Amino acid sequence: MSASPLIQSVDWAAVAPPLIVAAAGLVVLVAELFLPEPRKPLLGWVSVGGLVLAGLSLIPLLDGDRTTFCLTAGGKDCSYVADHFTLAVQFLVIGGALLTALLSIHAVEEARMPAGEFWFLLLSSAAGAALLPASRDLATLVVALEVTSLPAFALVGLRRGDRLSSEAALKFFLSSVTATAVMLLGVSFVYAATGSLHLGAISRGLDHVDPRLVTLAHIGAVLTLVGFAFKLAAVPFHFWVPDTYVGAPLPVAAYLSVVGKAAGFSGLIVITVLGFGPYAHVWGATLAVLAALTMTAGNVAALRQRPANAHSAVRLLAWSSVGQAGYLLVPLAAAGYDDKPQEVIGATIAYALMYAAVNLGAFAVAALVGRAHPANRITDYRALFSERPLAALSLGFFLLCLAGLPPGVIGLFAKVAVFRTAVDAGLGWLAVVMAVNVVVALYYYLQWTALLFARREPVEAAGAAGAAGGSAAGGPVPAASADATGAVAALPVPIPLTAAIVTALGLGVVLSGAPELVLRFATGTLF
Amino acid sequence: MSLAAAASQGFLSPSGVEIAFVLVGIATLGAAVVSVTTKQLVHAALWLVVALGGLAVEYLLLTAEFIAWVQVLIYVGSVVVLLLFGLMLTKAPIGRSPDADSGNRWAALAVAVAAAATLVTVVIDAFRSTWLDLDGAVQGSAEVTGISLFRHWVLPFEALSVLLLAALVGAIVLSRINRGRER
Amino acid sequence: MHLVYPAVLAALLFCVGLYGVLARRNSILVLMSVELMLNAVNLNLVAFDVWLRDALHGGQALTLFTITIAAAEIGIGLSIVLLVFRNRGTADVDRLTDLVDSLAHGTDNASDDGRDTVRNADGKAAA
Amino acid sequence: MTVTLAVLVPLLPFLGGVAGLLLGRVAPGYARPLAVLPTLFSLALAVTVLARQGSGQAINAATQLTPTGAQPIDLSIHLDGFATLPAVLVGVVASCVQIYSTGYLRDDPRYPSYAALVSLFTSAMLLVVYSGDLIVLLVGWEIMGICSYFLVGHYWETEAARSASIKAFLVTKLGDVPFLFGIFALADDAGTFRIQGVLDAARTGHIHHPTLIALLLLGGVAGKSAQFPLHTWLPDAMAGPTPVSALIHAATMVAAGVYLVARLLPVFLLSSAALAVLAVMAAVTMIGSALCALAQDDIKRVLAYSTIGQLGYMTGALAVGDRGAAMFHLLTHGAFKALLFLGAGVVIHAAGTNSLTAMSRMSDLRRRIPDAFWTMTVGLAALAALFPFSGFFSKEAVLRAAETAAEGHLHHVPSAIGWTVLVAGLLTAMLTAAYATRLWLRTFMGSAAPARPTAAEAPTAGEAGSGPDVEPVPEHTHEPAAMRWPLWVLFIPALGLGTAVGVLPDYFDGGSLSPTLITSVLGMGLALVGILVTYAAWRAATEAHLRAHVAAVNAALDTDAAATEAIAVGARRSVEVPDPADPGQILLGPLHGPAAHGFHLDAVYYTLFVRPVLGAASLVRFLDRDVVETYVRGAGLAPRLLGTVVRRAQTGNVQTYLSALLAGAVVLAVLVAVGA
Repeated sequence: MSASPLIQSVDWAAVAPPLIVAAAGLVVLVAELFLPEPRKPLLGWVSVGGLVLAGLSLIPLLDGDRTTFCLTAGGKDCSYVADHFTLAVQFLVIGGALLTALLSIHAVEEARMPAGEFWFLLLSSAAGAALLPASRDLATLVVALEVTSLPAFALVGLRRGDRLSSEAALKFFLSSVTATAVMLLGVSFVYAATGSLHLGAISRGLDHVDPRLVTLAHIGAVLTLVGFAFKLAAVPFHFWVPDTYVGAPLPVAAYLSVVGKAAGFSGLIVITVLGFGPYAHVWGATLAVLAALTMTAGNVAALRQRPANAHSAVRLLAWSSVGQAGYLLVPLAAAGYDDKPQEVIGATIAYALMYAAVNLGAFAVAALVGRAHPANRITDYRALFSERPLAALSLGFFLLCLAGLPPGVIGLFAKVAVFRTAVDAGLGWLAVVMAVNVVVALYYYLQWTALLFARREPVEAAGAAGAAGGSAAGGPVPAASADATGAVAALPVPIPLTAAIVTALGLGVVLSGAPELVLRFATGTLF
Repeated sequence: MSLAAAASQGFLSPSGVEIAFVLVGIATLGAAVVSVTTKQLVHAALWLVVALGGLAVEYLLLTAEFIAWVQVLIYVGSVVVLLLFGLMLTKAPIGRSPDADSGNRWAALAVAVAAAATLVTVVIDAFRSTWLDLDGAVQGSAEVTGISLFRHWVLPFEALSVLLLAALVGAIVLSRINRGRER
Repeated sequence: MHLVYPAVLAALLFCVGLYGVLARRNSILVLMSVELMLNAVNLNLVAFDVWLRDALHGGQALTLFTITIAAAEIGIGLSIVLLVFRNRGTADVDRLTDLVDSLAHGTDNASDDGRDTVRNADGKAAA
Repeated sequence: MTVTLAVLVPLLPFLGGVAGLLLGRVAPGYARPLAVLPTLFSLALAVTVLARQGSGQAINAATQLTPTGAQPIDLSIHLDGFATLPAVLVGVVASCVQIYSTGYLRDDPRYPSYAALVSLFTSAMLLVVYSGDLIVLLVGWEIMGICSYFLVGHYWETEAARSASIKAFLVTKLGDVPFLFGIFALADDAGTFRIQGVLDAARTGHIHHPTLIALLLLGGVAGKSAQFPLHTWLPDAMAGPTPVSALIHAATMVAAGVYLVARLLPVFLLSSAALAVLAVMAAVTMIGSALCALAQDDIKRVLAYSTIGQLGYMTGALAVGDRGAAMFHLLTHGAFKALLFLGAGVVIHAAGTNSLTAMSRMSDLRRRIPDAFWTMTVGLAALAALFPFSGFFSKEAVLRAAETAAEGHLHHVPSAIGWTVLVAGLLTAMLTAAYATRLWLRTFMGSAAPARPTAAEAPTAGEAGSGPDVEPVPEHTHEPAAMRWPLWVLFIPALGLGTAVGVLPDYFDGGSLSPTLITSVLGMGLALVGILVTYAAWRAATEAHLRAHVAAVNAALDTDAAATEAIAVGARRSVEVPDPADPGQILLGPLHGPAAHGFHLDAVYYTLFVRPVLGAASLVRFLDRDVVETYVRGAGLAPRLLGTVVRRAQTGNVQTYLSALLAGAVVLAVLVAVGA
């Protein structure tokens, strides 16, 4: 023990992606002190630059596996591994944060959120999410998960004068903290049963657990999953999602729906596949049940959204993201039934990459419409095509991708890849549930898509239009909604927002043309 | 490891450390229960201090000195003070408040009892004959813990610094009264 | 010492905290209960660490991390509670139901309007 | 080279459609060329592909699209007679329909999007036809479905069109769910999504669950091809514009189900049970739909039921294992049915109504629209399978196949199946002739006796509407050339496609398709019986009830054709007064009532499925005007209730959320502990 070096060696190139993101956050925080008020928008571009830089720092790592923060004694386990899985998720996280940043630049201005703090919190959360997939011990995983979540609580509550924003932040916070406590209890049990926090050692340890500790180890394994299932918004850990998304500033909701989920599923993958491999039968079945519950609950709740209710657009996206989380879980569940789980979970990565691009795109268009219609009802999207054809076409494309219909080919193929993992794993019932859910989800995605291209209601029928839009009691719609017709076209669109929509659209179209770009993750192992 | 030794140690012939641990444990648990049931909000915070202090004693009995001191410093010293501040700032009533518990009480009790039954059953089942040997080298002195922290747990430690900074910034930005930029 | 003692104590403390989280109305008391849950986990970790004689002291390291995380959470949690209190004059968790998507039409408009007025007031204050 | 051309065939209409959608609002002037030219080009290419390919060896070309998972998805093309011939048919009908539509919807403000959807639809159908891969085929299949829902709902102002498009969506989706599972199960057994691979697997016995797979696939086929019991959406889909009916609900999309079974026939042949189901389905569909057709008053609904029946012939041919005959009938039927629909569009425009009863009051339709009269006469003759029109040959091919099977010459097809198809086919031949005759007489031989001597002598027509007879239009000039010429183009195959009977076997499996003496005599004889009986009944009926009162709806004739139809569609319900002068009434007797209502199958479905949904819907008073939004109203009851539960759980109280979270964790822990 004394012969080994005192300090772990560090491969700085390997840890560059999260490190650069965190460093950019610090730079922004310090820079804010010295920037005069009118120059504050620069901070956003500094953040974007930092994220681009972090993305570029992934390139030198492409050649293969790098490990760092390895144990200096007793075993070869490392705390940080930059393999292909890590890189794929880090790309997803950094890309997602980048699009969020583009979305946020004008939102920070208009909502008068404190700029320096906003960008710092966003970047530190992204740094945590980028660290998460690389972590290979439970302590780092827990800390990384908290680094992802804690700044997010503050981000959700950042619209400080807003009742909804603070309420959303408190709900998110309490749910998350409780889930963390449950997860830590599970971690402590796993630690007791295996004597280690390193995933490799846990995997070896679970193979020959003391028979008296087997039940404890099982419970520990399942409870550990809870914290990550919470981030992924798996039912029954999903309740915070609709409320938080609606209350949060829109870019933050977009961020949570993509990067938050990425943190959730990457943690689940790392823990289940690398750590709890010997207990595949336990978590496989657990995740299969969660997946079925999640997609069903998410989709049927989305189906029941009233288009004329306030915030129905964001709420629908929130429920749809719950439903999509169910699809993300399917390959994970299938991995529990497969001899080579490393090769199955690639479908989740592929699906997540598709989902990230199109979901952020959908949120970007929602942000665009939200500028003219603060209530962001789905009925506000009626006839968007005649006012902003590009935005309407983009949103239509994103929704079709989410639904898995052509021309959103990538959505279809990603769903097929996910579906196939379930079939191959012999999870026939899960495949059936998924197929039914895909059909159910068609309704609300298509409904919204069609609304984009519908004719505008005549102004004199505005009251009737509100009732027709799906109200239960036919209550009068505030006159503002009629007055605001056409207002979407009147407001100028900020360049960053356009850039975000165009980027997401470009990604979606490119992926639809060449789905193999992401679907290759669905074959072969990433670890 | 020390499982074999457990067989020789019956539950009916407790050692001194065990007696102390159980007594302090009962006090801790009692303080915790009072803390989550009392109708006087400020008392709840004070009972929490007792419970957390009791835990610090338990850490000492388990030879984890460093953790015990950290517990006293961070929890008793600052967290509870923060919580008390919070209670004051939100104008929590001093004295009994009849509505300290929400309507969710019975559901809460059901879930808590179910969880307790499960956890206790499992834990007893797992550890009923496991012996914890406290006589060897000290496990948790400041030196031992510090060395292991900096030798094996550098990465989470570094990440934690980001976390603390983010929490600090987040807390400041949220609790700052709206002023500054928009004025 | 029998490992059962700390383990059972931790389990019971965890459930006491859990009860508090679910039953308390004041959100600061909920925060306290969360602290109890986290402390129960810490006791577990320390006891297991000592029992395992872990050369890496993973349990104690994680305990330290958890304590730090808990402190950070309390900090940010309190500021969120204060924010809620400032916006609505109450810190009771069961009164925070503005975000619920009402099944009946009409009430959600009210909350929407409320939100808009808050925004407007905000804007006036800024002007 | 051939492959490149073949790739272009579906691509051109797709690009045209996309461009049409994008430019529709900006530059409506381009809508027409964008609709017509790509379709024409693609027709030319399809013909070229057919000519180059000939009856030669099948061409397979593939490029791997996604190297994923166990079964790769290929973008592949499979060119043989089963692909090239239907492609030409699709091209011809689509071109005719596009040209016809330029006249038919000439004043419709929604023409650009309509034309673009038709282009997209055409492209999807061509994709289905050429595809060598089940997934790509599925993509085309779904696009067709979506386009079809939009097009059926073209007149979304009318309740009929809205509910028809919902119904089409729901019923076909009901079939698509098992279909999807069938495809995945098939690919799982075969280890590939390539059709060629699937067929190889079927040959080498690698399909382990043929009955299950075949039955699952049949669900989708029954939905798409409107076979019993999922046929009910097709008659209602006639609420769409007539050219759409011609293209989608006669010639192409509804044939896609048949086409798919034909492509995958070796898989179906592995399971006698599936063949038996197919045969029973075909027999029930044929006879039932023919009876319904005999009782319908709406000219388009007659044609719709006849489409269902003719598709029944095709599935019957498939049930006896002869896909050549099925494809032959698909080709001829596509031609003459498209002709009939387009002709019906002209008739509806000229008559100002789509009610046969109202038309039977008009004496001069035959003279006013001679193009429609002559072409439709031939079309109806083909439908009735009269020698020497095309329908005769293809129907005889089907009957010949059934006869062969009935005699037990085919080892994989039980002879009972052959008998079922043969008897049902012969019976239907008679009924078909009867309703074709009825349609012809009622439409063109209106009010036979008073051949409009004076205007005063036509009080019934005068009552029926203000338009036609008060101010008769001697030289009827309403139909633009664009609406007349397609009729004559389609006239050619409807008349003469039968002559291809000698060549076609080379393109298909090689089995002879020529008629045999005994079935020809039986079939023709029965058809003649049907015609004569109908004629006699008609004579008796018209003389007895010359002046029966009828309330018909007439549109002003100076509007364009589409507007006429929109009004007629909207007013359809008001014309359902039983007309004693209807020969169908006499022939069917007590059966007439049930047959007119599709044997109340809709009512059964209504009670079972629609009423609960409507109950929920009226509860919510969900009344949006848009077509697609009403899909939601049709959503099943179960998801809605479940959705309510999930939403009710979303109470807003964070402690409820936490209770659920922790309870969920406890339940998981207990389950796992017990499981361990």
